[in-house]
Amino acid sequence: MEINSGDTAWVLISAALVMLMTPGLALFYGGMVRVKSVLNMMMMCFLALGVVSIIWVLYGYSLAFGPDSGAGLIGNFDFIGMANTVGEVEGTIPTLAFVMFQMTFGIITCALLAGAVADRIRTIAWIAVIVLWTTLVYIPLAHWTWGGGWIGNQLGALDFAGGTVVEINSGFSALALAIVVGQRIGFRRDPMRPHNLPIVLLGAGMLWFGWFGFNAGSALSAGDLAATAMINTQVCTAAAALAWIFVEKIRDGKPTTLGIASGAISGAVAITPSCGFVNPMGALLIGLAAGAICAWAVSLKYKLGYDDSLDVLGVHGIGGLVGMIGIGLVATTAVNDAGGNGLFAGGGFDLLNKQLIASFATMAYVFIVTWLIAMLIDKVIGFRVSPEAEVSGIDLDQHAESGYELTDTTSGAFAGVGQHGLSEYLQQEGRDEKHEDK
Amino acid sequence: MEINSGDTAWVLISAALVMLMTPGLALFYGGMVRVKSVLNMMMMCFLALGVVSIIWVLYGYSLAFGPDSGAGLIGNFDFIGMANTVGEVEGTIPTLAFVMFQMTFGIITCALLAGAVADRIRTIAWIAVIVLWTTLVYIPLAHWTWGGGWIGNQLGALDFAGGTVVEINSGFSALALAIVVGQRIGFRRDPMRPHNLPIVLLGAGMLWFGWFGFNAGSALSAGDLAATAMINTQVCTAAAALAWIFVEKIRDGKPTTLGIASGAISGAVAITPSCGFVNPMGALLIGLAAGAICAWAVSLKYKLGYDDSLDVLGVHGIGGLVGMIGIGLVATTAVNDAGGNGLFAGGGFDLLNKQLIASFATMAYVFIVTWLIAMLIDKVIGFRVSPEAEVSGIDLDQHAESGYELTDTTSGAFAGVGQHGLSEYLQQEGRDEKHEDK
Amino acid sequence: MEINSGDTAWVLISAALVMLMTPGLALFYGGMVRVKSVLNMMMMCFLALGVVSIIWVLYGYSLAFGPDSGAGLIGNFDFIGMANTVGEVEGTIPTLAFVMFQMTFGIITCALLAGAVADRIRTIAWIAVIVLWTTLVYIPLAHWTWGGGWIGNQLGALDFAGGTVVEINSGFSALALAIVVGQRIGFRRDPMRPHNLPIVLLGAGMLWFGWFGFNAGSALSAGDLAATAMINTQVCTAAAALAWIFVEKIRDGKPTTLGIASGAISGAVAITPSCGFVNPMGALLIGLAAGAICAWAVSLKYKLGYDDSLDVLGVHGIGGLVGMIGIGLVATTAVNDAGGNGLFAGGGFDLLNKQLIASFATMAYVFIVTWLIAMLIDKVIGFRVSPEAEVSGIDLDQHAESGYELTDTTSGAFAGVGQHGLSEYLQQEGRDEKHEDK
Amino acid sequence: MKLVTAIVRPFKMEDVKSALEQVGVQGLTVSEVSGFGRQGGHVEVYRGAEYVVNLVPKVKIEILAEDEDAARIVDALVDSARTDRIGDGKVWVVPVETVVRVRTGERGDDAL
Amino acid sequence: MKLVTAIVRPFKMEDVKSALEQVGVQGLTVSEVSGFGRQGGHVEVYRGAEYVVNLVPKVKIEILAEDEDAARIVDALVDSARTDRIGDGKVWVVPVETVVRVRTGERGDDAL
Amino acid sequence: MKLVTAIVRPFKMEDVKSALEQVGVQGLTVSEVSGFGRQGGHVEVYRGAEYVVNLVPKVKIEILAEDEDAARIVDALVDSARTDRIGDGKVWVVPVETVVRVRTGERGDDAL
Ligand SMILES: Nc1ncnc2c1ncn2[C@@H]1O[C@H](COP(=O)(O)OP(=O)(O)O)[C@@H](O)[C@H]1O
Ligand SMILES: Nc1ncnc2c1ncn2[C@@H]1O[C@H](COP(=O)(O)OP(=O)(O)O)[C@@H](O)[C@H]1O
Ligand SMILES: Nc1ncnc2c1ncn2[C@@H]1O[C@H](COP(=O)(O)OP(=O)(O)O)[C@@H](O)[C@H]1O
Repeated sequence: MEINSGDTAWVLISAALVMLMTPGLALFYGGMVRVKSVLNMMMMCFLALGVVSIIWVLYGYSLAFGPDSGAGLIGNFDFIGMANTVGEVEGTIPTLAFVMFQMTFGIITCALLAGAVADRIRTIAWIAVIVLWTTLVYIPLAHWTWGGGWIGNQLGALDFAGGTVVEINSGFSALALAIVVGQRIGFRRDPMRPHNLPIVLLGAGMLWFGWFGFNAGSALSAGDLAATAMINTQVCTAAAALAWIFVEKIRDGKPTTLGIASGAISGAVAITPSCGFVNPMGALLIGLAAGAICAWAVSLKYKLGYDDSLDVLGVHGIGGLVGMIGIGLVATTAVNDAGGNGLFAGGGFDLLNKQLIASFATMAYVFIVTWLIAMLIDKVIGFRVSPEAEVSGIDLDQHAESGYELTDTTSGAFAGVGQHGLSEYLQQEGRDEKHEDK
Repeated sequence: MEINSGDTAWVLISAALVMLMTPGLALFYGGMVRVKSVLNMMMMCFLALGVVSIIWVLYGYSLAFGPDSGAGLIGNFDFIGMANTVGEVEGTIPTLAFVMFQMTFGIITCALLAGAVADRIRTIAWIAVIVLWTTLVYIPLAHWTWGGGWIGNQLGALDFAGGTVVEINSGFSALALAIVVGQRIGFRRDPMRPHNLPIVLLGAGMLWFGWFGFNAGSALSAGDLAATAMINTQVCTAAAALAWIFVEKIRDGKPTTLGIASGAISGAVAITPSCGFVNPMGALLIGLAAGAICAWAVSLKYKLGYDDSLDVLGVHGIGGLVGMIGIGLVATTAVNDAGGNGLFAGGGFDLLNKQLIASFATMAYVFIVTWLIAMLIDKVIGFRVSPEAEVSGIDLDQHAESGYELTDTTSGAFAGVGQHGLSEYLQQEGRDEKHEDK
Repeated sequence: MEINSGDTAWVLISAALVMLMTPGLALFYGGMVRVKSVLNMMMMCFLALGVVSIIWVLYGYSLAFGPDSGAGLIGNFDFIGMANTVGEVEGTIPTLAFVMFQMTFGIITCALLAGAVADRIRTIAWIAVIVLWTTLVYIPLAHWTWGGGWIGNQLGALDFAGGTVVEINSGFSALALAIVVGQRIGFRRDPMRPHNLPIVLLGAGMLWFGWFGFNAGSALSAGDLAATAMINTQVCTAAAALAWIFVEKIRDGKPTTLGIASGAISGAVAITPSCGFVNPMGALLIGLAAGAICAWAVSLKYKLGYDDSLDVLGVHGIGGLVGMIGIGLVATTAVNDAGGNGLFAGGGFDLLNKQLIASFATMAYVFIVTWLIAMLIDKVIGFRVSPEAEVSGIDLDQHAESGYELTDTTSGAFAGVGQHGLSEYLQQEGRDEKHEDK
Repeated sequence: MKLVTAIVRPFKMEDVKSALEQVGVQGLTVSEVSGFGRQGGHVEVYRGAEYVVNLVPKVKIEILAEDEDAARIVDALVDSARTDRIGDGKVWVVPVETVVRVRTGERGDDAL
Repeated sequence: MKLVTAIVRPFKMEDVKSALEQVGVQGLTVSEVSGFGRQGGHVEVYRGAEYVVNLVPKVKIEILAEDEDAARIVDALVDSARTDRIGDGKVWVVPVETVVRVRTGERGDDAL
Repeated sequence: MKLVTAIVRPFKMEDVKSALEQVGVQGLTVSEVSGFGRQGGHVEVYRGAEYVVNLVPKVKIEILAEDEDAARIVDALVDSARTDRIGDGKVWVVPVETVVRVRTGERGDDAL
């Protein structure tokens, strides 16, 4: 087929939007942790942005979207190092646009995991998580659902933009990770309140914005399907935001800003698999369900004792499930011929069954493999920073930085350039100049 | 007509840009209020994002853009619950893309009102404002100007992207709201300085960015008209930003960052109705006028005693008027056949008159109806939080949250998990663990 | 040619993305300075946004992209005040879309210079820099490379999106400016730590996002070339981010968040000229080189004693050189017929020579002319604020504002409305009301 | 010489300041502190978990005063800061041996 | 009456608070301070330049106490704040002449 | 034992610190405070409304010292913090009854 400039423009800008979700997530998560670990959280997100990009062009795209190497489990090496992609066309867009778009999905999915291990893991261990988990968990799953693998091709379950690959995956991988890494010091004792809620809300806004690229971009063309996916995304996100704070109002007495932001994300999560298969009223229902259920799910960790610090399971895992099951209930071919009819649209239990199989297969696979990866990393590298470092702040320990320096009064007098490398020289210079100044 | 993929891509991304304006506004406004009410301000914006989205798909679009139900005042119920929209085409784009694009206008316009009632109103009352005002003020107005109603069709006044529907509307509605709600405690006595100007500037940047979607997206196609609207937006915004700080330099001695941000917004406001009807030199003139006039208008509230806290009237109401009148002066059909010639382009007073009629009709309608709505809400629900809550901070009172927790030193020792619901259980657990820790 | 709606949509949204880079830069730079000068830094960026926009439509576009007025050095006045541009077509897009897109390049390039003179220069002097430098440095350079001037047309050096015009230009102009302006008080003695690293990272994320418009938008069409430019941008940025923190880990012992952000920018800089001429593996190599080299280059200023405060030379000047030279090494016509083959692609030294000539010509021209402009401004207007103002904070001195007011406890009691203009009246009012309140 | 220190509610500062000016206080030093006492803290909620924050924001005022003025200053502070609700704060007085004004080197009462 | 002041490590506050409650302290005032002393600061790195920050975050606790309680409070503070590593902080006691509870105007021991 | 307290201009800290080191001070505690006094505040402008902020940022330094060192420390503070312009601040000395070093439990002069 020929390249269509409108479709290409849409996929390119969508890829840019999805890329922006990772800095958005860095703020959303970064604002939620305590002030002493904001930078580490943002660093984890930016590391995903860096490392996954490289993996993707080297071998990730090839294994995920290369021709199936047999059993519907993994692609082959045809596109290794971006071989055979330059100048090629995929549908109505350049292949490299598709590669780029899909890359950004791998990045954000990996970055989501950081929420489960806030405040406490060594950077080197996190890099190991990125590499191993992307290779052994994300890439196979992308192949299964979208790359010609068994979920998409044999089973025929529906997942428009990543209910399995992105949401259930990140949620249940996060659970495995949180279990292996263990609780933060002070979990269930200290408040650990978000240190900067305005940037949490900003991050939520950026994620909401980027999600239009994520969902509507997944149409891979700028037409009716993209428009449907987009309005569904808006409606479901809005409905879930309201449902979450409604639960809060009833349960806790007050609607919170963290709640409306969390609810919005839970709705965007739930509409991710379903946005191309339901109509706006279906999206509304899915949103109400997602917001209410996830608002309840995030308190499970306190009862069960795993410290999924920023609720990746509660929001993405559970929200993803709601969306996958929602397809089985409210999907309708009136919206998309390539979709199906859910239970309420007269399609019976057939589609619902497929959705459940895809969901459970994903849950099982990602939980087990991530748990194995995490155990391995813990043995070989070791996850946790020292207790002192964790208490006094991982930012200083891992990055020799602190997030804010909002008072400028005494920094000059009680600080000096250090002893290390270049600095030795500077100190010398600095001293001289200091005397000149007087 | 057939769907054009380039036009669709442009309208979809424009809708995303306009959606982003509301989180942008949350920062712009949130940074301007005092630290104790930043979250409430952001909450008001996010509530608009949530509630208006739902209203729009349920009945808002239908009443605004459904076939006129008679007198040019309101649409009908043809599109209720998004009936008859899925798979349809509007011009060269999918109908749902148009619905989505228009939805984002309703959201941001409503969110703008929050600026008039900063720091002091109950969340439940704000939700009532959103529902009633959107239904009784925004939707009719959208119908009048763009939906086949009397301003657009009978009168023939020009309003490209919302000088009446969005700007004059929000400004004069805000005035009515501010009058009914009353002054903040300490108005004209306490400084009430912006608590976080960097996020005000960030918000302004996001608004500027989103405004390209707002204005150039209103062309509903990706061609010459969109390009013209976009460069006009840029020029007018830039000119107004400079004009505002020029006034400040002369009057107050210093140009301020709040001033350059406010000026930019006033320029974007003024070019909103006019961007598709003037050339870049016309936009430059409108911008200079808007920046200078709005810089002066924002001090009116101190003289007249209404507490339009963040100057919705001064910036949007007055800026919108400048833009509407500007069309009557500098519009030229050289730019857009569908437009007209203003006074300076040899068109005489005809166009100017129409612009004035449309503006005054809007001012009168929205002020009166909003005033009635506000009185009703004040009687039935009550607007104000208690004076203690207002003084010690609405964030804690309405949302049980505080914006920032930038020192981590003592939060553990002097805080504990609470008594409520789940928390009872946690406390139990927490205590045990605490003792283990030692 | 006819307008193509897909290409137009892509260029319009790209222009919006590039515009957003300047607010992004305001955060990136604003977070890096001390708390007492954050607003001044953001103001400098917003002033560039305002003033350059006006210059561009008045005469900038005409001189840069108007028909060459003879020697390949400058355009003519054909498009003065946007004459002969409305309704015209350039390639497959409206001329005004092209004007708008190019305008945003001029803005951000000028804003970059602010990084060299952080914390210490008078606003009026900065405005003089914007006007003179844009006119005498940026505009000619844009003409040389893209507007039909000698670098693009005679020499035939390759520069896809601004390695010379934007990056080398800003870097070496910044050096000249830093030298003339002189060091900040306390340079090499006080730490001058970034006051808000989360907004630095947010700014970096916004720049990364905007850079897709910058680079892939420079294809001026939504097709294969844009897709290639985009994925190259992503890969190079990611690689440089990782290379920079790898250097840090080796040299300083810890990877920092400022490092990963800086590295990302250095990679985006290096791929700017090369993104349309290399394949993703070439981009990877350029990124690794850029990150490592720039990580080293930023410490030069301490050795050599010029206070390029936020490392415009080290990141943009050097990064731009890496990219220009990188073209001479790894460019391949397999990606772009209009490009060339670099040394490693079997093209010999020919292309490399051209790249070096273009780079050195740019370095020499911009350094000398900027130095002359700066000397002139320093003589006539004077750059520096008073030492007291610099020590106690330029925000208060130049803008009568302070960035943050995060504690609300005593502001009411110890502050009052002032003596100036309107305020006199307010104070009167305020006092009365104050007594009523009691 | 005495050092009078007061811990008061932030929102009473306006009144306290006026009262102090009326008894002739011309200088003072203010700092932000957190108080723990009989007054309960407030409750915050995050994702369904409820926390009690027991520290209450207070303002600390320090005033150097001549011996004979101290009592009057204490009275002014107590009167103006009072709201009659738990958490109004404390005022205390400590003897001071030397006071110097940095600018002039003046000592004792002249230093105020 | 005495004013007991302590400079302690922030992360020991949990223990200090418990210890104080056990010796009957019912109110106190906390502020954030920075300490300079034998304890070294930490190192931060920015774009390859390394800085030593010599100020260490500390918490200052002020407790008004009856004369006879002061010694016990000091002991409780010292015991609970100790980690045996450099930088544990100081505790000191200053005599106080008057204490008033703002809410009631009560003076002396009743004011606590 | 004495407690020497100084309120000084933030930007003089560099000089004050050097001066204190020269008279043998090895530890001190710093906090951020706001001062109100003869020195005028600064003016801020927001959307055309002008505000006078009468609180000036100051730094408070607290130094525990042996009786015989106190005078020298006061002199060092006054000399080094002086700029001869209004707002240079105050230095005062309060008697201290007990000082304990938390780490060791040492008391009195040994605790410094
Ligand atoms: N023993 C104490 N020592 C120092 N400060 C105290 C003491 N008791 C109370 N405070 C301070 O006084 C404030 C008010 O005390 P609180 O017991 O809440 O109310 P009240 O003084 O009205 O009885 C506290 O927040 C705290 O800052
Ligand atoms: N002479 C002093 N006056 C006031 N505060 C002091 C003094 N010496 C130390 N401090 C405070 O005590 C803290 C701990 O002192 P330091 O010398 O680091 O350790 P240690 O007390 O264990 O010997 C310092 O950070 C500072 O806040
Ligand atoms: N009576 C006082 N009690 C406590 N602090 C004071 C007093 N007077 C002044 N100060 C502090 O000293 C600072 C300088 O005082 P000011 O009157 O402005 O100048 P100067 O001391 O040079 O006459 C003030 O900002 C305040 O912090």
